[in-house]
Amino acid sequence: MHMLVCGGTGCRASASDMLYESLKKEVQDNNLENEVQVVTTGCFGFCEKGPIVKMIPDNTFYVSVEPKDAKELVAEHALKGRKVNRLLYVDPTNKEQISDSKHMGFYKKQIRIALRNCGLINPENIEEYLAADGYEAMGKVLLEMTPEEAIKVVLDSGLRGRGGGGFPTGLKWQIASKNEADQKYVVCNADEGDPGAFMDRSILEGDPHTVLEAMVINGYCIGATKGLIYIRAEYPLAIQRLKIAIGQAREFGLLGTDILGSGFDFDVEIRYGAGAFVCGEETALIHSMEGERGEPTFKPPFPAQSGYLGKPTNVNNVETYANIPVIINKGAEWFSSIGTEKSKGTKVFALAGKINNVGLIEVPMGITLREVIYEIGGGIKGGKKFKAVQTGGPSGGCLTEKHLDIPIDFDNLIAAGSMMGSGGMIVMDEDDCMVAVAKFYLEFTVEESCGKCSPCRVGNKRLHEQLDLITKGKATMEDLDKLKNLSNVIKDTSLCGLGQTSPNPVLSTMENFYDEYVAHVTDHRCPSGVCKDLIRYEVIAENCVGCTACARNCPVNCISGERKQVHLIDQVLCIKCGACLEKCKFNAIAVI
Amino acid sequence: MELIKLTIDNRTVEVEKGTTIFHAAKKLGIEIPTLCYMNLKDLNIEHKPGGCRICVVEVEGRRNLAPSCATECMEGMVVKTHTVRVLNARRTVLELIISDHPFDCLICAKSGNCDLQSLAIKLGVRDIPFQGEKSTYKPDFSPAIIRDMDKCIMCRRCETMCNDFQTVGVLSGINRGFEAVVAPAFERDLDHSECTYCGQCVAVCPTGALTEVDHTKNVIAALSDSKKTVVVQTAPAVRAALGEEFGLEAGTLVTGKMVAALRQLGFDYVFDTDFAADLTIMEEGTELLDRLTRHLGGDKEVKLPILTSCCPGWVNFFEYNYPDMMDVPSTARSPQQMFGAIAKTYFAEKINVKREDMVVVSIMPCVAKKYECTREEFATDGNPDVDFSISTRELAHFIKSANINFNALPDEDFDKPLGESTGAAVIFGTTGGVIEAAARTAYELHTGKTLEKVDFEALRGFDGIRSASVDFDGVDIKIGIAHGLGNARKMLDDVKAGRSEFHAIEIMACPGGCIGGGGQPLHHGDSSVLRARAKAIYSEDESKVLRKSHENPSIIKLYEEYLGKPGSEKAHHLLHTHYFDKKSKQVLLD
Amino acid sequence: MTKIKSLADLKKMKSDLQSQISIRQKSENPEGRTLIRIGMGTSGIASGAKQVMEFLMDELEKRNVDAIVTQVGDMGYSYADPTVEVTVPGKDPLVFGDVTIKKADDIIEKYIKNGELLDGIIPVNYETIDKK
Amino acid sequence: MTSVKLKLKESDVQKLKEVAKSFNNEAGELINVLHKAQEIFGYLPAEVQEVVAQELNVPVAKVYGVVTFYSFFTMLPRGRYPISICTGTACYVRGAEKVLDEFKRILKIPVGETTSDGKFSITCLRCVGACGLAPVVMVGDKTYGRVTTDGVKDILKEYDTED
Repeated sequence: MHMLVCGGTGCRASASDMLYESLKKEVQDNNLENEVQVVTTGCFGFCEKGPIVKMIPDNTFYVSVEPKDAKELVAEHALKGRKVNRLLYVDPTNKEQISDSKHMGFYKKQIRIALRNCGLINPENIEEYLAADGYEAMGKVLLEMTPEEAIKVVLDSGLRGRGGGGFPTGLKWQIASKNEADQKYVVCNADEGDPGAFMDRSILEGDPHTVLEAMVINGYCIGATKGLIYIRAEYPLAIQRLKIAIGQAREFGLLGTDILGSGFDFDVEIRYGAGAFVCGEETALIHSMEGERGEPTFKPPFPAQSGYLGKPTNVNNVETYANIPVIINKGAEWFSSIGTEKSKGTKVFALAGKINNVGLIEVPMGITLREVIYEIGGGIKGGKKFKAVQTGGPSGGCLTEKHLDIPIDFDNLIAAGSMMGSGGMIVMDEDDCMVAVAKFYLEFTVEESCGKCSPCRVGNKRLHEQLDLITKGKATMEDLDKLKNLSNVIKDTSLCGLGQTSPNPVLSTMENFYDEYVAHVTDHRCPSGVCKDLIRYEVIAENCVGCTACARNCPVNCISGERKQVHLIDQVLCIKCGACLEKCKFNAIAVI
Repeated sequence: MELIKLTIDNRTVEVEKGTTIFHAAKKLGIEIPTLCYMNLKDLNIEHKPGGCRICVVEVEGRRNLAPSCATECMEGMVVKTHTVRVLNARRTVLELIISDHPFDCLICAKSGNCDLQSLAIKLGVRDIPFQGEKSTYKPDFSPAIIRDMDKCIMCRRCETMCNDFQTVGVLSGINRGFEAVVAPAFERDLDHSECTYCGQCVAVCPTGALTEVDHTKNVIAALSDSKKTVVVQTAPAVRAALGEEFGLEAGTLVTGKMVAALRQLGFDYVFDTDFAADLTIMEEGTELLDRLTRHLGGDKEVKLPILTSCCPGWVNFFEYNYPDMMDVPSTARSPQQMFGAIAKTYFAEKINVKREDMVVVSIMPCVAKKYECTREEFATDGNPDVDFSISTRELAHFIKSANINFNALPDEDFDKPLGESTGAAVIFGTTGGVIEAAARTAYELHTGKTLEKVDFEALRGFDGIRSASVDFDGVDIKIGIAHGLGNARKMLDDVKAGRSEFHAIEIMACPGGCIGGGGQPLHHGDSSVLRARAKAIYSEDESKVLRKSHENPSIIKLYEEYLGKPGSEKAHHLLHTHYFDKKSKQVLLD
Repeated sequence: MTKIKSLADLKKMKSDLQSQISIRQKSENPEGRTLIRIGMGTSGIASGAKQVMEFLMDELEKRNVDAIVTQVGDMGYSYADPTVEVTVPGKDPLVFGDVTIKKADDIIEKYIKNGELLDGIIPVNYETIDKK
Repeated sequence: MTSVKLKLKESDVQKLKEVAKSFNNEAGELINVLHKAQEIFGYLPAEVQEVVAQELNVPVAKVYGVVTFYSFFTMLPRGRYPISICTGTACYVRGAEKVLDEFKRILKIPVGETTSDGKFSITCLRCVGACGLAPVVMVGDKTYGRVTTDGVKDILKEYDTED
């Protein structure tokens, strides 16, 4: 029996490493070392209920497991074969306990290609990766295929870049392969900066070798012998596992000189990002790797012509790479049979926000939002009403009720006014104000703009200021028109992808929720009750029992009232923190 | 060369492959506006960050507008430069830039000469639809340059000049997003940085963010003080550029009008820095010959090459970057300082004016000169040899403010004796001139023969680094020339590494030498004006009867009456200097 | 340290290592595989269920039989322990009682491989353990 | 500039010089060296940047330009217990802003600063990838999930006795 303990960042944050130690100890104490193997794996994706422990082979899926549960798990499940019911996942819709992952809605519709090894193998053990067909694709390419043949497989598979742009990967490789140079570079973009997307990190944490393997293949295809992984310094666990993986791969001769006797040399180095979203843009990323400010430069020249240190460079994102070995092993035809006409394969999404099953999911292109939200995601949290899904992060837009049934792929999302982006998918409910959401994204863009070009540097600042005025009820209808024109000009004139997409959250919320904008402007009202300047908290006299909970929790002591008497909020002092509303058990506080 | 055909605004144009839309349009006479693009062709500097986004145009088939300065032409491309979409975008972007810019044009030093202002006029901007936060920074007043970064539009031209061309590396883009600006390390003031005050940042700044310290007020105060005798000296490069400020074509010599204007402004004596340039040749040439003779005689201790020391930006650069080589440059002071020293001693005695009652003003193509005259070693009991240095631009303003119709002025001559000069002195104003002047004198002094052909064509030109051999009657003297501090650095690194075979090297901090100085009329990115100025300088040289410094009668007289001979103790005291290790000083200052 | 020097090396290494995780991969796709469950209640363990399970796991691996072995709690047939439940794809589950090593061997060779019925099948009216 | 020049520990400077050397004193390694420097000194004061500039032979203005570009680099010493509030989107929609406000209110410092006793500092970071636990707060290496405004006091209390 194998006990797989999730060792992803999310679960680790809830002490899964301690849980692992406790389980190991229990297994030892019960002399079960020969029967039961406790293994740390990468992320299972079901981050909502971490830490996760999965029992193999029966697929029992335990959620929210604490270190203190280890004893019971070993005594009951391992020793006696009895499931520990209280740790089983409960379906939020019908409140039934679900015994194994095969029956969980969260996993039913998923197809795991990029995440195939996450939650399956121990990422710190190359042997487990090798056992899971690891480096077989690399061997096949290096020894049995020409670069052209390998590129053709990638081209035919229809794989498109998963980092946001959606550029055909095979084509990118082909261009880079055709540029002659004494030295070329292969770069893995692991500078995932989209707030709310963490698939790249999960892959690196759960299956680092797959990225290395794909980079070797990429290097062979374009004629590069050096690979660089540009990774966020904020991802310590991913860095650590990557370092272990590189060390093991070198030790096994899978990186280095004359790999598998093919005569091909390739090695990989790690470069650290330092917290700049714009470095996800490939020219900015390259400047950053060269020790410069991560400011993008105009393309052309493209990195494939002149990239790192002026040499032809191919940049791909982590998730893109994670698909490569499978495509080589199973063939272009197999891969292209999944997905829609122009978007092949699967896409990993980070499902988050007001949804029951927060987590990382991998679904075939062409799945509908409805399936993702209601079947995989288990519906909206707390039974609230669905309002919108934000995809593509700060570059994307909002999808609404009317978009629920369109098949998700690169082109459909753009047509719907959003974009795939790196795969963040934030679900919002009736309590979210769309103007405030747009403002949130603009705040992000303003902070992350590099400042090189005027429309992005000044324009986004002005957009944010305008949105701020709207949320304060200080804007006019004329301002809304200006907002739209400014948004369009920023898109039209900015230097790089950041500025070219940063107004999307504004444009798409204006398109889909214009009423909300108008309500803020003309009625000075925030329909969702979010914008502090436009709301006030009041006590509903008939519901107030005078329990004093609100008054005791008010941080500025602006609520007065005797015990068992109706309380009163002093609107002048109130800072609208909402503490009273949270504390009131009698529905006696209302947002007006 | 492969040719490409494209259509711009419905007109067909054929250009070389690699040409940008911006230049292709120019070929058709379509001037696409820009704020950040800068092409100093003669200096091989093309700055195209594609940052301002003013020059965007519509290219058929492209999703976004394309920056014409950075987009290369392609066969069959269809470009539109003034569609509604383009005009709306251009105006909106300009409005955005202005929305983060002070509205104090009336009192801005760059008013009337500001690219941003011109563009706002051109596009007829009347209101700014987006009011919001404006960037504010602490103004930085150094002895020579004022940084008012509230007016910075992030064109980054200064950064390119300071880093790529000058390799001084004082300015860098800092912060990001709305807070991004160009600044010295830790946003310290320039006088706490390794700034050489070469002023090339000022020369290329499109707005009032970088300007020179204005001393005109002090000069007016001195002129109106009846107790003061005010003496003015004008640098050679000024006369070749001043006319541009009055609408004259670049390269128009205005020496006589300038002298007349200075007299009208009330200067008591209008002298010429050229006089001091001849004096410099006497001192520096003697030093060169001395070192050379010793070297040829087998003296292993003697330091060669000798480096010229007339350029204060270069001296600063040297003091910060090569403190271990301080015995290499000539000890001769710059012409400005030699002039000041002689004016306040020899000449003051002659006209019987006390040192403290004399004010020496210099008109310089330079902003570093402002700093140079404040150096402590160039003062006696706290009284500086040169009191104020004003730039060509400041002089032009001064003349305009005095209601002088410059172009209608008659030509007048400099006063004597400190106004007399030779052709050798005039060419100090352009790259290669100092060393050519030195060669003319050194040749005759060394060989004892008369130099038949005074024009050393091999030393002239605009290449950043040049070298030539001069035949001193059988002895090959190897001469190196660099202008621009980046080129100087290359040359100095060779000297330091022992790879240099030069006997003498001339270095000027600014592109083209003083004619391209930081205090000259703004070239607005048109580097051809530098060539025109150089040509004017050489033509003045040619028109002179005397073209060798040692033939200047006033100089001969000065030595006879006062200094003795070149390199004498008195000459050393008044005309030579020493250098400081500013690298270590910098650390102490922090 | 084991340097992998050729594709053949790599393939051999993989086949050597595959068993490490095959159980996990197989569990991803349970429908196509034979499921074997061993009653490991107290009485099961007392009567040698553990040895039977180890034997089954080792031998299935060696004989290249695609099957998943799991332990379950008491099956409720303590009179016949050790008990082993075998579900061959497409067939109803069968429970074998009093399984010895020898019998386990027969289960693999005769029942799983060749579909022959064996003695000692506990007659049931029948429910799998989960449904109880 | 009247600020007193910071005296760096000689052994730390030596360590930094060795780091630079291990990167062949190459200018292109600036960011890697800065990461190491921040590990050694905890932050990147001007004096440290000057050493880095000298060792890699790049202008100190450029070093400063790079340091101020990347949010990971800090020129201010962080608190003994650096508090990082995730303001990724998932945390935002689950109330990270209110949590942040509560930290600011209680500690009386804005984001990016350190309390006068040097104990706590507040920074924001974008998505630690623990979206299931949103909103997430980190204090040093310790992660707190599903933090409410009420929980803020309790988190801070944990560090009461540790002085």
